[in-house]
Amino acid sequence: MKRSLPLAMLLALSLAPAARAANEADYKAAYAAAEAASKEAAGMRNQWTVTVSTLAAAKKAADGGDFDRAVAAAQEAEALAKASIFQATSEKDAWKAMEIR
Amino acid sequence: MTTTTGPHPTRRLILQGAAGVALLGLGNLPFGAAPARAAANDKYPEEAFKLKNEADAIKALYGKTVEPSDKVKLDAPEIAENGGVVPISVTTTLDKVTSISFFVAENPNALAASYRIPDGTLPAVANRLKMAKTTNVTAIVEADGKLYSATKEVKVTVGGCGG
Amino acid sequence: MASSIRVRSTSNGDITEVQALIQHPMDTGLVKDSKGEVIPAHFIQQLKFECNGKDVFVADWGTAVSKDPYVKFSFKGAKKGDDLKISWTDNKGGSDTTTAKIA
Amino acid sequence: MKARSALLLGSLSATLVAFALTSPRVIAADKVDPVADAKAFQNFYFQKFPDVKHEDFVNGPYSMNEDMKRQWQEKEEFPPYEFALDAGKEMFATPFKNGKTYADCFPNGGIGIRQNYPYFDTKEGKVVTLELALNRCREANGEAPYSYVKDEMASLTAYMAFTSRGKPMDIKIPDDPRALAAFENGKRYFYTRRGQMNFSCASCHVQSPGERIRAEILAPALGILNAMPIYRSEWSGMGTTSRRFVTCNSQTRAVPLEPQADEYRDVEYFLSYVANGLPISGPGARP
Repeated sequence: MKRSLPLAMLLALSLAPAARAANEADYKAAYAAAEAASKEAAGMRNQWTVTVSTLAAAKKAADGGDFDRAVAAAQEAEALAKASIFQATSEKDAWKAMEIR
Repeated sequence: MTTTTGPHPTRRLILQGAAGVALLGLGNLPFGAAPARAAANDKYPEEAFKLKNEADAIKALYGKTVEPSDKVKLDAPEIAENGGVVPISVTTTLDKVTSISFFVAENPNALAASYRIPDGTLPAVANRLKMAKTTNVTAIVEADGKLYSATKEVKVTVGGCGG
Repeated sequence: MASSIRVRSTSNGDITEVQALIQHPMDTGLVKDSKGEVIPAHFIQQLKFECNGKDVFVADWGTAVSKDPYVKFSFKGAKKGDDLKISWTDNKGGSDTTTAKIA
Repeated sequence: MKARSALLLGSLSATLVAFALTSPRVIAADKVDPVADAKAFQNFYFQKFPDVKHEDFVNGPYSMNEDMKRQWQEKEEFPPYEFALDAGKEMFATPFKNGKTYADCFPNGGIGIRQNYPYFDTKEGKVVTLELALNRCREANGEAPYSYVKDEMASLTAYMAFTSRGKPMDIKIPDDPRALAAFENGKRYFYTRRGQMNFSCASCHVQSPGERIRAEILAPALGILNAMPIYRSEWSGMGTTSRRFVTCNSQTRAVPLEPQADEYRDVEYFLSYVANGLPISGPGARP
């Protein structure tokens, strides 16, 4: 599956309503939330590669001073991390449905 | 290549020792009574291998025109299992064959391999070639000074589901 | 020294079938390694098979020949026990040679 | 809301595929019954592919597609793993600095025993794979362990697999609750969806073996480890079971675990046990 399709749709859904340009404080908060979710996903041994790369992209954008993109990327990373957590918890029992009996 | 932990006797020796091995009769002196029939010249066709386009490469290698012939049987997979290792072979019922070559049209350089078939060697070759993407593969047989060819399309793509 | 050339030559009647597998990276010079540097072209250019003092097969190879290249052909005029000499040279001046008995 | 949407996107295609599995699911009692599991697993494939000979399943994609099988047979005439095999044979006989060799670490001198790996070590209470046993043997003799995903480990396991070629897989589950738990954990891992693609091993190797994912044909899960280690044209090199698990994970965009993690050892235990009776065909050549 093309990487860009799900990400693009995801971005559209998670557009932050904030009108004014994001600043460093917004970025720090968004990044902290994303990092916490990512750590939790890793703790459940169900981290996604795209979470890690999007988190890195957020940091890179912030280092470059582009806080709008950095916040968007951090929020996206958080969404991905939460999705992987949701996946891990729901799969705890869901896997049995697939089992060959 | 392999990591250096625990020297790997065979490969290490090959990589280091290869240059040192004296090669008898290196170079392009045709020795032994090479038959008079005009085999493609003995030198490595450097130019032909550098050319991108198939028609130029054929001209550089043979300098003659080619005509397709059903006497040339080209065996190539419909869908390549992997573009890096594609088994390709050719056989022919033509007589007095002196050279067989393979061209992969869409590769960076069209000419892939060229084989000189001395008298007494059967006109058939099997080898494994690389293909950058879906492409036509052409085998050309030089028989009694004339060129005959066969062409097949091989579909090539990467494997796996994502990453 | 273990040679880079693995060869199988079997003769039945007058026809000898030869298969060879050669250990060589056959780098095209168009590929980058993990650090992003281009891996220089390193490929076998010529592979020669000689039997009873005569060339029985000569391969001129470009960069499109697979890694650890393989080739198969047959020729007439040799019998069991004859020596088949195989030698290759690559674009960096590397080379290797080996002699095998026809089975 | 955002979290769900991400998962929804990823799993949309997969859930459609899941609905294809219409056979009614009876939630089995919690008791783990490997013998029944293995029988059901094998019958699933024997019924789904009635004209594939049972022992052919170990040839993975080549048991599913004629054109691929022909390319494989042509490669098998002089297989690309030939060098790894020779290197493995030589390494296996080369003594360590202390004079011992691998033969001293393994039953029967390490020859013809691959079909019994992985086994459940009751002392350690965990599954021990062939790759783990090889590295432990090296460490016990003062040698540095090899990488689990690189050539040396692949060459060694290629040679050991070669000495067992044709022997039926023969994995035992001792009467030990921890062994049953390891088997169940392996089964859970095999059927659990992961990565943004939201695929489990079963999504590809149970629901769609024989189908194409771009250039490749999906192998059936039955006997999928019998050909390990494999020379993959894609890697233009050898790959161990560990390397295969790690790369499969990254393809579904799941961050891989470290090689020889418990989950990988258990899923290898599960997959090998349910393939009991099918011949070892390693080392293998694959796309």
